[in-house]
Amino acid sequence: MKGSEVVRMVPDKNGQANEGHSCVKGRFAWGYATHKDRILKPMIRGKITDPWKEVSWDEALDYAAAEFRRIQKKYGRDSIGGIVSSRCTNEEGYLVQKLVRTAFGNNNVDTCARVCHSPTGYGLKQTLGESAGTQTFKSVEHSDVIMVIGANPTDAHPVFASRMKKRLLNGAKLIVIDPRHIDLVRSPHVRADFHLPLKPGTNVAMLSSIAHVIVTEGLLATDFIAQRCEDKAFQQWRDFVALPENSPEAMQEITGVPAELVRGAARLYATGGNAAIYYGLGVTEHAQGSTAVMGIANLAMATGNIGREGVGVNPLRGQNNVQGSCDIGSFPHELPGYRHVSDSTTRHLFEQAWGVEIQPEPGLRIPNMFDAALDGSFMGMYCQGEDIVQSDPNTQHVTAALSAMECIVVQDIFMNETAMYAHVFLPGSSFLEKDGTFTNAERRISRVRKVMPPKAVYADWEVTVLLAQRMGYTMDYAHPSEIMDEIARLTPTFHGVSYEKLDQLGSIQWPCNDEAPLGTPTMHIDHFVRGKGKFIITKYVATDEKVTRKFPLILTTGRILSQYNVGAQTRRTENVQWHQQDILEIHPHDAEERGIRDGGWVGIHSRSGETVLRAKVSERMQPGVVYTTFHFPESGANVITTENSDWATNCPEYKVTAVQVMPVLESSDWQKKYTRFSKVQDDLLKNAGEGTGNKTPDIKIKAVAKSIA
Amino acid sequence: MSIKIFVPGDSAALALGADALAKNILAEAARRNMAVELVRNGSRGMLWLEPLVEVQTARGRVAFGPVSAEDVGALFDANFQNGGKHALNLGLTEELAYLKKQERLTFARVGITDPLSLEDYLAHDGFQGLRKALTMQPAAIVQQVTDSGLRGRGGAAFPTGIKWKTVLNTAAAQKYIVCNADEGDSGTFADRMLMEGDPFVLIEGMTIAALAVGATQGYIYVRSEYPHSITILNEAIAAARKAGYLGPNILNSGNSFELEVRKGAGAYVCGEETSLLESLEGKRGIVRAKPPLPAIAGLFGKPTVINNVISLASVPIILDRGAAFYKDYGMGRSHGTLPFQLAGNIKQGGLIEKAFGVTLRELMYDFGGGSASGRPIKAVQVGGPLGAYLPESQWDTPLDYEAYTALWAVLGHGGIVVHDDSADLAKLARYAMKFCAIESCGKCTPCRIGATRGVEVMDKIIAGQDTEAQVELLRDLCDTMLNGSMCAMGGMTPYPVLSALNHFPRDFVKKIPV
Amino acid sequence: MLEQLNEKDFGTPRRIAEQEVTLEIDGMQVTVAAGTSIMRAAAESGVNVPKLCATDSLEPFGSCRLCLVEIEGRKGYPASCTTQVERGMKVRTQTPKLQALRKGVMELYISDHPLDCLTCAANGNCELQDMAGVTGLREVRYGYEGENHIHSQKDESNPYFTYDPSKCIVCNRCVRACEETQGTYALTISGRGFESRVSPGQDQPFMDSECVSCGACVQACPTATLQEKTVIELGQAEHSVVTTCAY
Amino acid sequence: MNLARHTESIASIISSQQNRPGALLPILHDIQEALGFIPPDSIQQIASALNLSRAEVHGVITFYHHFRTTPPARHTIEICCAEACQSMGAERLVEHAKQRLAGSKHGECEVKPVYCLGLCATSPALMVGEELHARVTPEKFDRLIEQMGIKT
Repeated sequence: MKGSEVVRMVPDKNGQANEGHSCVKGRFAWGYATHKDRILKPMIRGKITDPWKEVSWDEALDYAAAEFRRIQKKYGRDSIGGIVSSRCTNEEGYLVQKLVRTAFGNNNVDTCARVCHSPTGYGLKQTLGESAGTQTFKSVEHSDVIMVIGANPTDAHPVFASRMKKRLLNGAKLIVIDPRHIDLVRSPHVRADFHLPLKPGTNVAMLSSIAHVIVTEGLLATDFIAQRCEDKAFQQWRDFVALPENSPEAMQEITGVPAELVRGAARLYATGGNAAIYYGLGVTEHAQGSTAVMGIANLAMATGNIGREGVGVNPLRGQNNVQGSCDIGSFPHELPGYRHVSDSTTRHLFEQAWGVEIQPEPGLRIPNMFDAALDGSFMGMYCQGEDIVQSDPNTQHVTAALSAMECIVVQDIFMNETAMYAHVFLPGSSFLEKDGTFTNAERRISRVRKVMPPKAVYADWEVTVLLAQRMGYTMDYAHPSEIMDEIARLTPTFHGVSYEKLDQLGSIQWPCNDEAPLGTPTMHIDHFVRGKGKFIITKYVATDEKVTRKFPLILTTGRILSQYNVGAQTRRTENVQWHQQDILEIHPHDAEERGIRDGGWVGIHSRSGETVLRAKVSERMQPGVVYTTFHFPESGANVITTENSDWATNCPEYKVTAVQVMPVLESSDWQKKYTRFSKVQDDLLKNAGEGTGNKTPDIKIKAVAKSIA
Repeated sequence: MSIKIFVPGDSAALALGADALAKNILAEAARRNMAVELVRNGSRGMLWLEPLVEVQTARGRVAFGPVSAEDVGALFDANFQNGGKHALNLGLTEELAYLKKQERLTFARVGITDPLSLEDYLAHDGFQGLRKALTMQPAAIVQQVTDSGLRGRGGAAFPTGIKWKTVLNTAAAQKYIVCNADEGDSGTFADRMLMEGDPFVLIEGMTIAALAVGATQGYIYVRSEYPHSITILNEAIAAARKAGYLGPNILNSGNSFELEVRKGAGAYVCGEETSLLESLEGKRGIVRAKPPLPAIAGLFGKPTVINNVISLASVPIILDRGAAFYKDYGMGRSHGTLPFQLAGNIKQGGLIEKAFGVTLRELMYDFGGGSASGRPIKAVQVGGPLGAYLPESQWDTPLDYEAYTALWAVLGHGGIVVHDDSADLAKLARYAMKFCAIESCGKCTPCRIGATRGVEVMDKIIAGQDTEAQVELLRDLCDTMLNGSMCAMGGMTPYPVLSALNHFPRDFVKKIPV
Repeated sequence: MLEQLNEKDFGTPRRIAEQEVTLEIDGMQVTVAAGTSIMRAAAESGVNVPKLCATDSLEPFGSCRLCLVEIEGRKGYPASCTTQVERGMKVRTQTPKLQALRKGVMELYISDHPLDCLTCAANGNCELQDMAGVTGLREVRYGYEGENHIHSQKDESNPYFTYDPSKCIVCNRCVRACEETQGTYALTISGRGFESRVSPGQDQPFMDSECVSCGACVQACPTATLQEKTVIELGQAEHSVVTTCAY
Repeated sequence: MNLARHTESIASIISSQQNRPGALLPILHDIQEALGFIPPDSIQQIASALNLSRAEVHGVITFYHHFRTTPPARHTIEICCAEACQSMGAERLVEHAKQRLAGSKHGECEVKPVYCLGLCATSPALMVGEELHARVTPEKFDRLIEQMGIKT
């Protein structure tokens, strides 16, 4: 730092999660925090066709509170809700869900974890008893076999990918289960011992056939199972899995992967020593997302790969605080610590602490909010640090729903896609401007420390407090540490957590309480959180999203290293030099068949919609499968994703969309409409200044990003 | 009854027209419809006589040399095939003093046998050592080599037995035998002559090493500047494998040993053992830090015996005739023989295998016959480009590892380069630095930057610019290189430089008009 | 050296082993885990042996030859980074001979290095600068007209950092960081001897190589060769805060 | 030799060698023997076959003086410049060769130093391709040039 200006950002050698390593985003792409696009003044407008009007914080908050109360009076208590961001801090997420359950008086709060790892929460809770990964990142150093399924770590989790590569370089074996030929399959000094290029949407079939091999070839860790797992559930599971229909041979034409490859991988996983499974959104973002997660837990329990270093079931989370936002109760059906709202003892605990009555029924999930908005029963929303228009599937459906609502309050650091449909815009604060904590995929709570004063006067948690007051519910905290103290008081797995201890230890992995005063690096050591591990039958059910004559290809989506999630931050840094636009990757055979040139424009149609991207002919793909990323709004990647979703958690099925791809000469209708619409919104933003005629005041900050550009 | 004529196939002979000569002999014999059996033997090592043609007669083999293609007609006219009189007739080869006064143990067969004939090799005690080794325990083989007093003939002079013992005692699923045939030293060609003259003895030596330490794979790393050695080695390996002396089941003893030739690519530093291993692994020839020693973690991180061609080629005779026989030669702690290579400005240059103890003067005058130019010999560089220059006062020191170390000189690989009084030792000292700058692997600072600065300092000295300060700077630089470098490249470049400076100071002060 | 900003660098990675080894360094009894380097053992007991190519996030390399020490009963001057501790060793890290050798090495380094400390982006945070101070270098008798890399062309292709070969001391820390820390192998040393230089891809600009711009090499670089553009623009930082990445 | 044919012959060389331990140098040698040099744009092909990075292969090629990445002259004469040959006038031979070939067409014949061909008792020596020549006097050098058909 130099005063309150960032000079450079380097990874901390003592960082227990990264141990002195970073990737291009964290190391360099922090310029967005002082980018000129930052909106620094609250704004309001009556209708989304009116120009924005800059107002004072008081006026904006009063307007928002008044609108919410008006809507509740008109449409009922459940007509408004809130969305928690997985990029904001634990403390901020906690306050938003508290605001909804107290000031709003209902449980209509959800988080974007819905669209990424909600199946993990559900699946691991059912089988192991806790909705979180079982290991530390460091434990990969003790793995002898590493299985990566539905994840592309070198692009989406680069820092952990480097730690994994270090282990692979000195001897660990690698199994990659992914439709694409991702870097881990083969890149300098790294070569997967088994690559199972399955068809998208057939994870459960693959996992069942692996389990089949383990069961029928006598590779079960029988004494581990006898000691640690529920016997009846195991018997049922074992008999189900042993059925010939689950054999690799039977599953071959479903997954498209030769049986002996599957058998080889299964034997390696079962007998190769410490075996760890790492999985990502390629497992969860399916119609059978939760089933696949349970299938993974089954494999770990069946081979005893749980409860020590080097093993485990490890979800690779989509964003920096997805784990945290789930932990602090941002789901409509759960209070902090994964305790169901219907559990009256927990509910009374919170009612007593917060002094309000909490509804016993789960509130609306995000997809339900859209449906309710369209049938006129959900009219108001408070959306903090989230861009559901770009990140949620079936964009037209989302925008239609938002257009039907009467008061959307968006709190973010930039004017994002959702804000184009908003009536109140409250300037947000970046991680450099506030104190708080993030929790990563290994349940590690780490401190976020303020290095510069908030650019727009308030940190995000302060805005939520002020909004609550305006709605008649007082929350008074002098510092986020007090919010964490409240979480700790009310949540058993967080009892021992405090800022003071975090400063002492550097970071803590929950559960952290009297039994585990210093946190829990590895979980389920002697017993499972639910006592005995529970095997659950994972019957393969093909997704409804079928390839047809009209839509013969399958589209799957993912990430690229230089861009992050919806790209709000990274698109405003020099990272665009690596990745300027979302590209559609297609197999040479499929491209040739359709006369598609490398670099040419192609139209992608699905039953939900159509968009146009540049094509890249790539050997990484398998015939019949195309791939793209969703970092740029104008690509409209989510225009074509469908409303299919996981049966248990509504996590959207991003990974499987039947599409047709054809060379085109001009952008899609949606894109034309989108360009016009965003142009209009930009103009409405431009003359938002109260008579001052110019845009948000251009504060002379030595914007570092600017000096580079 | 056909006549057996020997025309060497050794590179030195080829470089002097041996192929054309052989063609002419066959053509002439056919014209005179004489049945002739032509053998392309190795070189006898008397290089001023190459191409040296020999003819098998009742009295023994008669030598003619140096023979050019044009002499063939006259030779046949002089009935040379029966040892007839001719200006080039040198009499019986075995009687030539140059050969007779040598103790040829390692080079016993070189020049005598057809390098690629297995029968010829077997007829001259070939593979006896291996057969004996097959009856012995690995530790016993190592003990024989240790007792023989054999030391590294590449230049380091490290006791071979101890190196093998370390590899034997280091457990590993895979071990390697690596032969260092990089032979980058100027003035040395013993490895080349042996590989081209008696490749089977090297193969036998490496196989015995494999038995001794439990290795199953061997590599011979030959410099790219020796194309003929590579060709001959590959043919010999194929022949040995076909006959069961190599491969999965050596002489159905259940032991397996595979051997492969690998080509260098123009890097003197790859003569250093760890740089050689990096090169074999397909990497830049960067010197590794030691420890770990290659004997414990060598090629691909596995225990590796890495020895010079001559060290390995001397093992068969040790196993065949016993350690005591070999140890009996030599003096002090330098046991056995060393194939000295007399080169440079010398009248009778060549390969002289002698027991340790012979002196430089004996080699240069009794064998070499003084300088080729006829001018007095001024300085002799012993042990390659990293060896010291010896003035006349040191020519009577016996050639023995410890004796030479005492002189701040080295025997190295046995290369002896003679310079007459026209040589300018300041320019040769500059060349030593230049050679180091060209061949430095660039890893460590004293050598990477030091060599280049050394050339610049020598240029100033030669140009007479404040010579005194520059000489003092040169000494400091040599001290930094000597003590700071990671390997002998930078570590020994000061030997030629300081020896030139100390023994021939006059060359460093005279002013030369620039 | 902005000590409080950069934590102490022990030179070689921490080793974990059951047995411990006790040795004597400069008269002090030191006990460390087996497999630890002499350099780290010394650093852990407060003795900072000069170093340039060693850093504790990377395996020891042993190329700069500044960290030579004397060990009783062992000839020559072994590098303390690549030599592991042994029971009963007696090590001297400072002797007149070692001082002379280190100064000799430093004199060579500075004979091929720009003399622009005061205007250099790494001013105040450069290990070469520190080592020149520690070794007591007072003159470079080779002069500066010899062969050098001082006019090498800068590579500013990466938006976030600059590669300036004129300041490179070929310590290989960047190449090793790209291999050991990141695992991309985008860098190598091309050429050999005096013109050895760091080469992304096939002697190309960083942006045309496989570099994923993780910045590990920039952080490992002891001089201003690989330097963040923000530091070039704004100068050295004056305080630091530990926070958590928001990606 | 156009690029397409290069790629084919390189592919066959690679497939015949790539499973040998430490296969990079053997592959580079074979490619240089087949094409006279190692085409820079074949480095990616070699790297991915051996699961190395382009940088690593480039680092190896630039380390060894034998390898070259540009097409060679029609003829290359390597004259030994080490001490033994120096003592018998190698420097004069190099000067003579340079003068003699000054008139030749560019790219016709390149003279390069080499450090030791192992012909140190029959100096000065040189090598043309794999053909060795010893005790090379200026006249012998001139005859060699004529035999090689080099017009000067």
